[in-house]
Amino acid sequence: MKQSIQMQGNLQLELGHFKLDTGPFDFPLQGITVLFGRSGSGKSTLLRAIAGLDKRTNGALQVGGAVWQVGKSHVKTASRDIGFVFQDAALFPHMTVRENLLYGLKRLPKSVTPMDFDSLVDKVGIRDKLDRAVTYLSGGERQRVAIARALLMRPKLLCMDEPLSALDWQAKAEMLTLLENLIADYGIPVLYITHVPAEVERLADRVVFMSKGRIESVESLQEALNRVDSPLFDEQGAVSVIQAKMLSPEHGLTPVQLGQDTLWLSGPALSDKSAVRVRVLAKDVSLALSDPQALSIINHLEVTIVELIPQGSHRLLVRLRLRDGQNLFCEVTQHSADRLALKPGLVVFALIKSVAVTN
Amino acid sequence: MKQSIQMQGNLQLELGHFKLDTGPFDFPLQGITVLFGRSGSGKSTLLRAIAGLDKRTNGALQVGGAVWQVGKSHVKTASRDIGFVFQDAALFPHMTVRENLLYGLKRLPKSVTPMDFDSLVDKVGIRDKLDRAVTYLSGGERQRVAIARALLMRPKLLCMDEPLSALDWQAKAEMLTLLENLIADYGIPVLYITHVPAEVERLADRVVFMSKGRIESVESLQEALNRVDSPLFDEQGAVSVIQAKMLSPEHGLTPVQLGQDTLWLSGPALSDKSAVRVRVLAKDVSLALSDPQALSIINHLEVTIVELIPQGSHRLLVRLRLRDGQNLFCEVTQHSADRLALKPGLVVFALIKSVAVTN
Amino acid sequence: MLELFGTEVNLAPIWLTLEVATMTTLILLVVGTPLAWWMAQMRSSNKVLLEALVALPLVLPPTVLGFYLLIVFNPTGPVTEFLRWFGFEGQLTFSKTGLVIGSVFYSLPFAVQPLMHAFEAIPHRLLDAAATLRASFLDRFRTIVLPLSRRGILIAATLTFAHTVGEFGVVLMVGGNIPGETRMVSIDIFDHVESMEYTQAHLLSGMMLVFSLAVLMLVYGMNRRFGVKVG
Amino acid sequence: MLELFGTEVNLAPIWLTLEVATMTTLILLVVGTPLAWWMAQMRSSNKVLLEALVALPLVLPPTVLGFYLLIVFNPTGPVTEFLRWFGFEGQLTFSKTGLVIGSVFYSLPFAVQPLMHAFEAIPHRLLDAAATLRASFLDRFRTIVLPLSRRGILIAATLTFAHTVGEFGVVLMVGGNIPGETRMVSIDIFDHVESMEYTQAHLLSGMMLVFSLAVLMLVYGMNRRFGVKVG
Amino acid sequence: ESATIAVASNFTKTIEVIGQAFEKETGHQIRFSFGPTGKLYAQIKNGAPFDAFFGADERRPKKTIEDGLGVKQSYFVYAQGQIVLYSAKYPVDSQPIEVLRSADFKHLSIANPKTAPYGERAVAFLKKKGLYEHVKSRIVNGESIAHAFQYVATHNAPIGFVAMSQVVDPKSPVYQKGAYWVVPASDYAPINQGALVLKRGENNVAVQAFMNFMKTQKAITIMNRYGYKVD
Ligand SMILES: Nc1ncnc2c1ncn2[C@@H]1O[C@H](COP(=O)(O)OP(=O)(O)OP(=O)(O)O)[C@@H](O)[C@H]1O
Ligand SMILES: Nc1ncnc2c1ncn2[C@@H]1O[C@H](COP(=O)(O)OP(=O)(O)OP(=O)(O)O)[C@@H](O)[C@H]1O
Ligand SMILES: [Mg+2]
Ligand SMILES: [Mg+2]
Repeated sequence: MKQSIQMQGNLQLELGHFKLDTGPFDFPLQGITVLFGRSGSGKSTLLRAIAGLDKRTNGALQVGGAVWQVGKSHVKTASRDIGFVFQDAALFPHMTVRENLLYGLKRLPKSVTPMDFDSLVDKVGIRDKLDRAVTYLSGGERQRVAIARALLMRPKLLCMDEPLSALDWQAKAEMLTLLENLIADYGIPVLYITHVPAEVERLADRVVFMSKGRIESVESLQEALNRVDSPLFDEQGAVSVIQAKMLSPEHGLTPVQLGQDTLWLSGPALSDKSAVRVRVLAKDVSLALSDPQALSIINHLEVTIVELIPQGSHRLLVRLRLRDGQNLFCEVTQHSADRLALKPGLVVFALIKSVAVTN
Repeated sequence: MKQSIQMQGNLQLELGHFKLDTGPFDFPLQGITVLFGRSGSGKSTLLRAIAGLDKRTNGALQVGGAVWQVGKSHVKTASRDIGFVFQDAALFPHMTVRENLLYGLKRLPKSVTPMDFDSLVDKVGIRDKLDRAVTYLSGGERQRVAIARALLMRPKLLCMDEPLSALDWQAKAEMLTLLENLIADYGIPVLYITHVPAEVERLADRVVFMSKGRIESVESLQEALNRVDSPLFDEQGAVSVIQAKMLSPEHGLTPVQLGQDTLWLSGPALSDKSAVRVRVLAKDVSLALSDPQALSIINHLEVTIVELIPQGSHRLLVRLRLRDGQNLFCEVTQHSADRLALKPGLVVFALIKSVAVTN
Repeated sequence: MLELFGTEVNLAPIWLTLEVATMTTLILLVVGTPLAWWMAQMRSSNKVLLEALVALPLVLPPTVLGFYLLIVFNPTGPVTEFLRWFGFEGQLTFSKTGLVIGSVFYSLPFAVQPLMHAFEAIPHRLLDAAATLRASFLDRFRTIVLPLSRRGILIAATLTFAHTVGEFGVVLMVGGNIPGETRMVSIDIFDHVESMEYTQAHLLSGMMLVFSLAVLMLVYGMNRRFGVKVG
Repeated sequence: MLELFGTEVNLAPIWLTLEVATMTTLILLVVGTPLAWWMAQMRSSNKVLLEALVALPLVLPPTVLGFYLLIVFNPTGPVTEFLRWFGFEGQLTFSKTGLVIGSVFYSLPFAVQPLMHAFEAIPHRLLDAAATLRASFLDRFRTIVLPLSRRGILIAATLTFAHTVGEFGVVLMVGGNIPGETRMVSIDIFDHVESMEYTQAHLLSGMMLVFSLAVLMLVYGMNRRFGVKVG
Repeated sequence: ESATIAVASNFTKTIEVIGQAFEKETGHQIRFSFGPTGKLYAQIKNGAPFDAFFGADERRPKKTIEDGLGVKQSYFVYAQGQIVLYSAKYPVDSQPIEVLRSADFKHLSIANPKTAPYGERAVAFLKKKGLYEHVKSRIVNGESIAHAFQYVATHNAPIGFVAMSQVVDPKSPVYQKGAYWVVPASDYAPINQGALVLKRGENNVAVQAFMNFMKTQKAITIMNRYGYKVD
């Protein structure tokens, strides 16, 4: 990974009735920073302001020590050394895939070494489409081209505005894996807009929460998920993301290590990294007072109950502490909690059916 | 519910390189019939042909005894007595919401009694938007207007082409509930296109599977879901949909009755019907050899193993029979199956965390 | 007659010009609309031929076009004979009718081009939606196509109107410059220039310019204010 | 000279016409493009004024417009004086330069209107994307805007070309009808009609029509074939 | 009674004055339609509603007799045009031939010799004096004598052959400005302007009265005042 760079500033931009006014911000750009917020909260507007795509922007912006904006004066987009992937790919319709890819490369100053064209094209999986007209590409293919086009320039910062939202679930799953691998391989910091919590949990190192044109807070993913009222929780309810170390597969399962415990993940490991991120839905976790036998559930983890949080309509969110200290949420009904007499401090077993690795 | 009407015919339509050729079909239109198939399989083309929106259509079509198409000659769309809801709502941009709603009503022959404007507007929840320009409506609001506009005409058949696909998950969830209630209230048969399995499982009475311009088969939802290779299963894996009878709530949970067994559903019952449809993911079901105690999982159902179906990467799909004869899938790892010595005929306990009602 | 800056200005040609321009505009909107719709729907290569044919009146010098119209509309010619069959009694040339017919031919491309583009831009889904709401073809055309083509219709109307006001060659040839009947402003200005009455010529030109600028701004302004975005 | 159907046809005016029309078209594309782009980006009410001003040349009869150009371009007038400052030595009237300048004025709206509409239709995202790929403004304009505006540019070019070919009043007025220098086909046809040489007039008109039809069809055909859908 | 009379453009001013006198004296109503002679001829041939025809030469009025459209015995020469050499810059009144031979003018304006008799006679004069080859390359052709005059009046051509009527009219922009030289009648064939009654006006008393009025001393005085000779 490259040395982390800092993004700091305070941007204003008025668009008709909408007013972006971030307030001062200052956060590192290492890894993936997700901009998260409801529709209309100003995510796209902020990202465009950061990229210098809106001339009406006002305020201050500094990235990695370079000044991009002071008041009304600003560095041109073309000189900011950023890549940008738009929601709808924004491929040039009058060019082939190859011409789209080479568009930026031809304009790169001599001093910058571009990415290796062939290896990137292979990684992104568009070699056989190079001489096609872009009009006939599928949504997923279009995004691959857009991502490759941006990455080829070896930008200092990659901005992505909902790059996956137009794709169906199969294409989305493929693209997420591709994105992760690319970002890990090339170590380019990313500013990523999404309003899909699953994407945040899978990709984010850091979340910038936006609301009504303001930056509400910048939190690490862990901080963001430890809040029981996290904006990241959707109709699936609370989620825990657990950091673990990958071990070698056994019985067709992939064990990962959490301190002295082992968690068994189903399916092959998609990533070859040793540090992985496991996403567990609170409603997929059950509790047992003693370690039950003759059960198809593989994962029985010894945990301590930290607190019981009423959730309305007779449901409780139970915050558990794993033996290595990490946080795990479990959702139970009030009825079960009463029946099992759950209370803080009690040591119980968390039952998790084998789960899929997320990162 | 109204008397069921039959849709029968055999339609052809050539569009550039694509050729729709359904083959003969004949199925009842009662309830909701979903057209399901991969992108490009011709769902929209078929629905447009049924609605008479493409003049190049050829073949035969009869609906409820009325002939709509014979060879090249056809009844005009305006006289087919259908409603149509498009993916993007297709509201008239130069009219207010009210004008959009009244557009069809004004053209209704005297012999047809329209739906009651006020009560429909209230049900759909757009009363306070009536005099707005449609340009500023959100996606969900647009679809509400489109649905109301179609329903007001009291059509004999309602066609919907991916009416929810442009919405985010909150809007989608609201709209599904609304749709269900409307369809139940008014008893209008619906032809519904989607490629989201969850929508099919929740709404469909019947599924028309399409592939490469052909109708592959027409199956009831149960038939479609009993196939282990059902095209309806997505990245979440196999799904069971169980018919049950709703009982009165207790402990904040909603019990439903399956023969002699009771299944506890979390959350309040959204629908006031007594016959409900419960959707259970195979991966949410665990097995125990004996009825385990001191466990937060509430539902322990006695089931018989019918068959074990290998799924690749060391996973098994277990087909279980509930005591009332209904089908339930459970996904376990090969490792667990070996450990518990699962085999057909064995009576075991299916553990299901309390689940949400689907219909 | 109007006295302006001490010069007498005959207003009759102005009224005639406005009348002819208005009639031409109306006729071209009525005739051009179905033609443009038909062309907008066409996919075959005939469309290319038709597009070229419509643009053709531009290529001939107006006087020459007028000359040919004169020959075709000759009172003993086949076209007039044909119309007599239907009870037509007058003469096509040297009358207001002639002026209007000539201008209609000459301004055809200015009406059809913008209309066609406007029609091509209308999302077909909206027409489908209207059909499912029991609207017949003409009904859809009136309630969906026309309101959504407003910008194109306005452009067609202004270009046609302006072009007819400034038209000279065709109307001079087909109309015959008969005072009170076919003498339009453009010819009047020309006559003033010819007979060295420059003051009158300047005055008339100035009036036409100011008036036209006002009309055009009004139309473009309305267009912008009430413009409907179709997306 | 060409002998056709036993009649002698002088080809010089045809070549001159094609030359002037080509130059006018090129100049209008060059001048009209930035103007149209600027107007397409405008949001203020000035846009309305500008749109109306651009349409104004249509309103004056070409001969009258020509008359005013005569006054403005006269060799002792301010425009010529101004140009002399920059080393211009000739005379604007009675020269090809004058013909071209006159035609440029007269055909301005036909070039600017379609260009403006084409520019307005270009998705801004594509320009943003190009900017993030380090393309400067002119670079983006050349590599994105122009190729995607092909249809509009073609329409602008054909309308301008056709209009200049058929132009009569302005070139007659400003050009001086000097054989081999400023006698264009339109004037030539007119002269034939005036002196009752109808055969030559028909022949020339026919040639212009056929030739123009061919050119227009070629252009519209290409446009259709290579048309790029932007969505 | 009333009548419509087609009149060659160059005679516009004169005949309007005569017409006013005529109407006052007889109570008949006359409407004049002005245009280039060739165009008027084409219109008459194609059914224009003209009762009489006043041409700028003899050729085309006589042609209407050949075509069976004119009344042969009504034909007469109503006036003779006179050519003058005019210049605002050169002393043409004192040394016309020297100026033509040696002055450094860039353009010499004449009416188009092909369509306008004034131009034809001017060329004939130049040929007779052996000057034609010398000035040929500097000639600019006005489409009509009025047009040729506009070139000199706007200073685009510093010298030109124009009609006497254009310099002696007190309302002329060059009245008592510059210098002119009346080309001696002996140096060119007379510019006979012919008029006749058309078949259509054969029984129109107003036409008869007007034709007679044209031959009265009153009319002749007016014509003389505007620079026309009447034998
Ligand atoms: N060019 C513009 N002119 C006027 N208002 C604008 C413009 N662009 C955006 N807005 C408004 O600014 C607000 C913020 O828009 P923005 O696109 O930044 O939101 P977002 O957070 O990206 O939303 P989404 O998740 O829907 O993409 C919205 O209310 C939008 O209507
Ligand atoms: N007007 C048309 N001309 C040519 N081809 C067309 C036309 N409309 C659709 N097609 C083609 O017909 C095929 C079927 O399209 P259709 O829209 O019916 O598929 P679908 O099943 O509705 O797909 P999706 O789920 O993506 O909406 C596609 O390959 C499409 O490209
Ligand atoms: Mg956005
Ligand atoms: Mg579809």
